[in-house]
Amino acid sequence: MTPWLMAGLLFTPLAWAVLTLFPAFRLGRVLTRLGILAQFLVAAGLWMTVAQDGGFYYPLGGWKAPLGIELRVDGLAVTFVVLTAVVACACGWHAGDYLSPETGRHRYFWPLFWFLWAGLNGVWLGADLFNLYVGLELISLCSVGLVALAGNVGALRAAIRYLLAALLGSLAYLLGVALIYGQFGSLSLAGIQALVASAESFPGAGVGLFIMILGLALKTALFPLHGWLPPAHGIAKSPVSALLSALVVKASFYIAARLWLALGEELGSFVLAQAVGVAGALAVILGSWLAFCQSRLKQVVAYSSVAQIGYLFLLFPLTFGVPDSVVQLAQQGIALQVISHALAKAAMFLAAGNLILSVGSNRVEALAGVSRFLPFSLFSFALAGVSLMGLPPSGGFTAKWLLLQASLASGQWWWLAVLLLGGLLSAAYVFRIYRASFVESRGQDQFYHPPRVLEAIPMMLALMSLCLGFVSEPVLAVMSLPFEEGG
Amino acid sequence: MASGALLPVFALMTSLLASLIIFTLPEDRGRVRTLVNIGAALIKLALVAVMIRGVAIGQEYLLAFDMLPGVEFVLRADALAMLFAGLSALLWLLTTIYAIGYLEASPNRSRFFGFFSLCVASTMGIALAGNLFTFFIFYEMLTLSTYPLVVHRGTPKALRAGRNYLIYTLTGGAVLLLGIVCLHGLVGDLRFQEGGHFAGAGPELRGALPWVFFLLVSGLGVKAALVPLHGWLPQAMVAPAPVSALLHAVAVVKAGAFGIVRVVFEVFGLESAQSMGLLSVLVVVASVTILYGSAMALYQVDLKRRLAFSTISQVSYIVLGLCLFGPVGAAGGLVHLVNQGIMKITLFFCAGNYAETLGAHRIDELDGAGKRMPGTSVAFTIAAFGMIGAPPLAGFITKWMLGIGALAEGMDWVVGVLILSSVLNAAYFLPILHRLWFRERTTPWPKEYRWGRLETSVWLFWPPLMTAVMTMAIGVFAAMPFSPLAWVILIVSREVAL
Amino acid sequence: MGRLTLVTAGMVFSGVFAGLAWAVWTIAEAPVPVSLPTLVSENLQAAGVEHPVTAVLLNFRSYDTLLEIAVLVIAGIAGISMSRTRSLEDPGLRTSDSLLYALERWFFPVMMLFAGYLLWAGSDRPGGAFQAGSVLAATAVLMRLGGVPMDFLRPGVMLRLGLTVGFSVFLVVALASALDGDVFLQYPEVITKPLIVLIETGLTLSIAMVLLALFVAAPIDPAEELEEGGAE
Amino acid sequence: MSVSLLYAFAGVALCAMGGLGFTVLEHLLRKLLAFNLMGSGVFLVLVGLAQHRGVPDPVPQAMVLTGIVVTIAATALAVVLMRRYYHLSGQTGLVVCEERKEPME
Repeated sequence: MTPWLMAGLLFTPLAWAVLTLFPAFRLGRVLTRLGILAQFLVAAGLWMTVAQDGGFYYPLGGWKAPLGIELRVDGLAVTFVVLTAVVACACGWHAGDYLSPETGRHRYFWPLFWFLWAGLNGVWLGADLFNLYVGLELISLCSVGLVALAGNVGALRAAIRYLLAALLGSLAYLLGVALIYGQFGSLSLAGIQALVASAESFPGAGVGLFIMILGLALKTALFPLHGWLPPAHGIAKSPVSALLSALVVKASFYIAARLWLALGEELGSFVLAQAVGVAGALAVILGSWLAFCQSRLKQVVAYSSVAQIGYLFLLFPLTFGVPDSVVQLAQQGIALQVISHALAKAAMFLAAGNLILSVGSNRVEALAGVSRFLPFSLFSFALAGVSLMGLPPSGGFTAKWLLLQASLASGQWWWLAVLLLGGLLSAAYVFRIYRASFVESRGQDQFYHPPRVLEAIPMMLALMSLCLGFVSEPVLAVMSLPFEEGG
Repeated sequence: MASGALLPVFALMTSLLASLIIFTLPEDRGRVRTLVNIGAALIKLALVAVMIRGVAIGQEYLLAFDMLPGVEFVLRADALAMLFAGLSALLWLLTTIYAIGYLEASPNRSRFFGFFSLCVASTMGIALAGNLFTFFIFYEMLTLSTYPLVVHRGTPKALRAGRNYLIYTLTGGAVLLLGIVCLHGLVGDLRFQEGGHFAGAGPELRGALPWVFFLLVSGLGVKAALVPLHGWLPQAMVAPAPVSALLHAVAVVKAGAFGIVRVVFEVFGLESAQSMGLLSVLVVVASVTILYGSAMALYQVDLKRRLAFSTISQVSYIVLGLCLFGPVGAAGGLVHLVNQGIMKITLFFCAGNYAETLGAHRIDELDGAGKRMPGTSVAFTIAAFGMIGAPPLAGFITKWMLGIGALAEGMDWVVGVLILSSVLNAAYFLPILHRLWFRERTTPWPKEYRWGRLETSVWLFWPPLMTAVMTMAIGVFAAMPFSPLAWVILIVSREVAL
Repeated sequence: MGRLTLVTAGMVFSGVFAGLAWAVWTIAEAPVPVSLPTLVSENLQAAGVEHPVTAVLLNFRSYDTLLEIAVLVIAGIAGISMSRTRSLEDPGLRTSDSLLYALERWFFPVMMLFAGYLLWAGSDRPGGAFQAGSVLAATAVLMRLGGVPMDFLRPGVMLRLGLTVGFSVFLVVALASALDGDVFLQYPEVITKPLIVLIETGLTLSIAMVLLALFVAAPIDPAEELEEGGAE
Repeated sequence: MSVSLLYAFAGVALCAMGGLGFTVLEHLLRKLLAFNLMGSGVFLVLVGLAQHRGVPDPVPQAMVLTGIVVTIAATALAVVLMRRYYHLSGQTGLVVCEERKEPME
C-alpha cells in the first residue's frame, strides 16, 4: 500500500503537469479537477497510514542514504502534504472559474500549478540537502511563471524581481550545501545530524548553516529581505497569490526550520538565533504597519504575509539552548502558525480576488458600503482575519498561545511583547478593510455577485482556519508521532 | 450524563445557529427573520430554565476536551454561570423584540440581527466558560461580534467610535491573554472552582500572583469600564438603542464585570485574594469609578450619554461588592449584576423610544414627554428610582446588601461612598423626571411619528414596561425562591462557606 | 549608484570573501567522516552504467535528475507562455548568402553526429544527455539565425510534445518500476542499461527543445496588445 | 594544499565578486551575469572542496551537472522575462518610480 501512495503522491502531480500542457484551458480544467480529487485521496491515505503506523524513511530507487535519496515521511511532513492538498485543491478549483478561458496564456496555469504541487510535496518529504535545492528551484521557477501569467508590465517587473531574489536565495543555500558536504561528505540530513552530535566542533559547517539560513530567509521574505514579496503576491492573479502566500513561502521556511532543528543546537549560536528572532519581530511590527498603510486591497494582504512570516522565525530563538519541553512547545506553535496562516491567507487572497471582481477596483476605499450586499467573500475575509489577528478560536490563536507559553517558559519574555503587539497591529489592518465596508455612501448600486463556487471556496478555507483551534490537539498529536529511525 | 454535557452546547448553539441562518437570509425576508429570532430566544430561555432547575438541585453540566496539549476547553453550568446565562437569555428575548420594532424600516437588518445573535452566543459562552482559557475565547468573540453593531450606522462618528472601541477592547484582550498565559505558566490549566485555587499557595507563588491578578483585572477592567479604562463606553453610544441596551445591560460591560467575579471568586478565591492584599486596591478603584461616573453623568445633556456614565458608575457596584471581603457584600455585588442589567435596559429602551417616537435625544427636549408617552415614561421613572435606590425597587436591594456588608467588615467609608453616589444618582435622574412629568410642552417635538392607538410601536412599547415590572418584582419578591437574591445567596454560600 | 554605497558593498563582500575562505580552510583541514566515492564504486556494478557520474545522475540520485528535467520543462512552459511568435522559424532572418548557406548544410550534420556521439559516450565516459542536448540546441539556434527553413517546428502540439518527451519517458519508466512492485524509480536489474539509454535519448531531445524554445520565446516583433500572450 | 582547494578558493572569490555585482549593478542583464558568475563560483566550491584530498568524487560532479541545468533553465527564463519586460516598458532596470499606473490586477 505505502509504495502506491508514495508513487501516487510524487507521480500524480508530475504526470498531470504533462497531461494538462496539451489541451486548452477548459479541458485542462476538467483534467485538473479529476487530478485534484485523486491527489487529495492519496494525501489523505498517506496521512492515515502515518497516523496509524508512525513515520518511516522511503529510499528512492532502492538506494539508501547516503548513497541515494531518502524521503522522510513523518507526521510533520504528511501534515504539510495534507495541508498542501487542501490549499492547492481550493486554489486550483477557484482558478478554474476565476481565470478567463479566453486569454490564451491562461492555459499554462495548469501545468505550472501541477509542477508547483509536485515541488511542494518533494520539499515536505525531502531529507537530502541537494534534493531540497532542486525542489526549491522547481518551486521558484513555477511561482515566477505563475506571477508572470498576469502578463502586464507590473507583473513582469514583479516576476523578475521575484526570480532574482529566489535565485540568489537558492544559490546561497547551495553554497551552504557545498560547505556542509565538504565537511561531512554526506547530503542526508539525518546522517549529518548524527555526525554533528559527536563532540567535535565544526566552525566551517556553522558558516554553511548560516549561509543556508540566510538564503532561505531571503526566499521566505524575512524582513528586511522582504522587498520582492509584496509586488509579486500583490500583482499576481488571486489564486496564484493564494498559492504563493499560503504554500510557497512556507517551503523555504520549512527547510530552514528542519535544518535548524537538526543542526542548530550544535552548529548555530545564541547570537544567530536571537538575530533571526529580532528580524522576525521587526517583520511582525513593520510588516503590519506597512500593511496598514497600503491603499490597494491585495497589497494589504501581501504585506500581511510579511508580518505573519515574521512570527515563524521566532522558532529560532525559542528552540536554541532551551529545555526540550520548550522546544516542543515552540515547534508545535510554529507548525500551527504555518497551517493556520496557510489556510487563512489563501482564504483572504481568494476572497480579496472576489471582492475586486465584485466592486471592479482594487482600492480599499472602493469597498465602501459593500457590507450591505452581504457578500460572502467579505465574511470569508473577516473570518480569515480573525486567524491572522490571533483571536480565538482560530488556529492563529492556539499558535499564539503556544508561542506565548514557549517564550514565557524559555525566559525570553521579550517575545511576549512582539506576539501581543503583532496581534493588535494586525487587527489594525484587518479592521481597516472591514471598516471601509461599513461606510455608508451614496451611489453604490453597481455590485457584481461572483458565482457561488468562487464565494464558497474561500469561505471553506476561512472556516477551516477558524475551527483549527478546536482540533489543534489531534492535529498536533499526529505531528509528534514517534518516528522509526532508519525504517 | 450525555445530555448533561450537551445542554450547555445546545444553549450556545441556539443563538449561533440563529445567527448563521439570519446571515444567509435575504434582506426582505423580514417575517422569517423575526420568527427565527424570537424562536431561538424562546428555545434558549427554555434551555437555560432547565439548567437552572438542574443546578439548583445540585446537578452538574460539563463538557470538556483538550484543545491543545494541557489546555482544556470547558463548558460548565454552575450556579454563577446560570445567574449570568439566565439574565442574558431573558434580556435577549426582550431586546430582540425591541430591536425588531426599532429597526423596522432601516437597511442592513440581516447583518444587524446576525451579529446580534452572535453577540448573545458569545455572552452565553462567557457565562458557561469553565476555565479562563475558554472564557477568553468567548470574551474575544464578543469583541468581534459587537464591533459591527457599534458601527452599524456607518457614519463617520460611528466608525470613529468603533475604532476606539476596538483599540480599548483588543488591547484589554491582549493584557488579559498575557495574564492568562502567565497564570498558566505558573500553575498550569485551572478550571474555575468554588473557593478558588490558591488557599494554600506557597510564598514562591505569592510573589508572582499579584502581578497576574493585576494583568487579569486590568484586562477585564476595560470592558467593565473601570476608571481610567472607560473611555470607549460613552462614545459607543452612537450605536442604535437596542445595541446600547445590550452592551450595557448584559453583553460587554457585564462580561468584564462577570470576568472579574470569576477571577476573584473562582481562580484566586475570596480569602486568598484578600490575604494577598489584592482587593484593597480594587475597592479604591471601584469607589473612584462609582463617584466619577456619577459626577460625569451630571454634566451630560445627551440622554444616552448620561445613561452611559451612569453605567460606568453602576457596574462598579458589582466590583465593589466583591471587595467587601464578606458574604453579604459579595451577595450585594452579584445581585447587582442582574438588577443593574434589568434597570439599565429599561432606561435604554425608554431612551430609544423617545428618540424613535419623538426625535428627542437631548434631555432638554423631553419637556412634557410624560403626557405624550405615559407608558414609556412610567417605565423610565420606575427604573430611575430603582437606580437611585428607592425601596422597594431592585436597586435598593443592592445598596442595602452592600451597606450591610461594608458595615459588617468595618469598612464604614464605603457606606459614605454609597450615600454620596445615591445623592448623585438622584441629582442626575430627578431633573429628567421633572422634565418628563412637570414641564409643559411649548414647542413641537423635533421629529414625531404616529403609530395609531398606542403611544409608540407595539414592539417598542411592551419591552420597557415588562422590564420595569421586573424591576419592581425583584425588589418586592426578593425573598422568594429563584429570585435573583435567593440565587445569589445560594452562589455565595457555595463560594464562601468553605 | 553613489560612491559610498559602492564602497560599503565592496567592504561587505570582501568580508563575505574572507568569511567563506576561512570556512573553506577549516573544512579542508578536517577529515571527512563519510566517503561517498567508495560507496559509489562499490555499487557501480549494480548501477548499469560504467561511468560513475552518469550512475549517480541516472540511478543513485535519479530523483534529482527527474526534478531537474522538470525545472527545465517549467522554464520552457513559462517561456512559451510569454512568447507571441507564431513559428519558431522567422522568415525575416532567412539568409540569401549562398556561401553561408552551403557551409551550414555541411555543418549541421556534423553537429548532429557529435550530439549523438556525446549521448552514446555518456554511459562510460564524460558526456551525456545534457551535453548532447546543448549541442543539438546550439545547432538549432544556428539554423534559426542562419535562416534555414524549419517549418516542422511550430508552437503547437509538436512543440509541447518535444518539450516533454524526455520528462515523460523518465516518468513512465519511474512509474513502471513502481508497477513492477518495487520502489518508485527503481530500475529492474536486467534492463537497467537500455532503460538509461532510452531516458537519455528522450532527455537529449527535450533539453534541446526547451533551450531552443526559450531562445525563440523572447519577443522580437514590435509589441501588440497584451491579450495576445498565448502561443497559438 | 592541492589544486582542487585552489579551485575552491577561486570559487569563493567568484562568489564574492558575483555577489557584489548582483547587488550594485542596475542593468538587469548585468545582474543576471553576476548571478551566473556566482553560480560558477558555487559549483567550483562544491567540486573543489569535496575532492581536494585527491579522491575523485562523482557525487558533487553530478550535483554540479544538475545545478548547471537548473541554472541554465533559470537564466534562460530570466532572459525571456527581461526581454519581454524591456519590450513592454523600455526599461533595463527595476528601479523606476514605484507609483505606477496599472490595470486592476
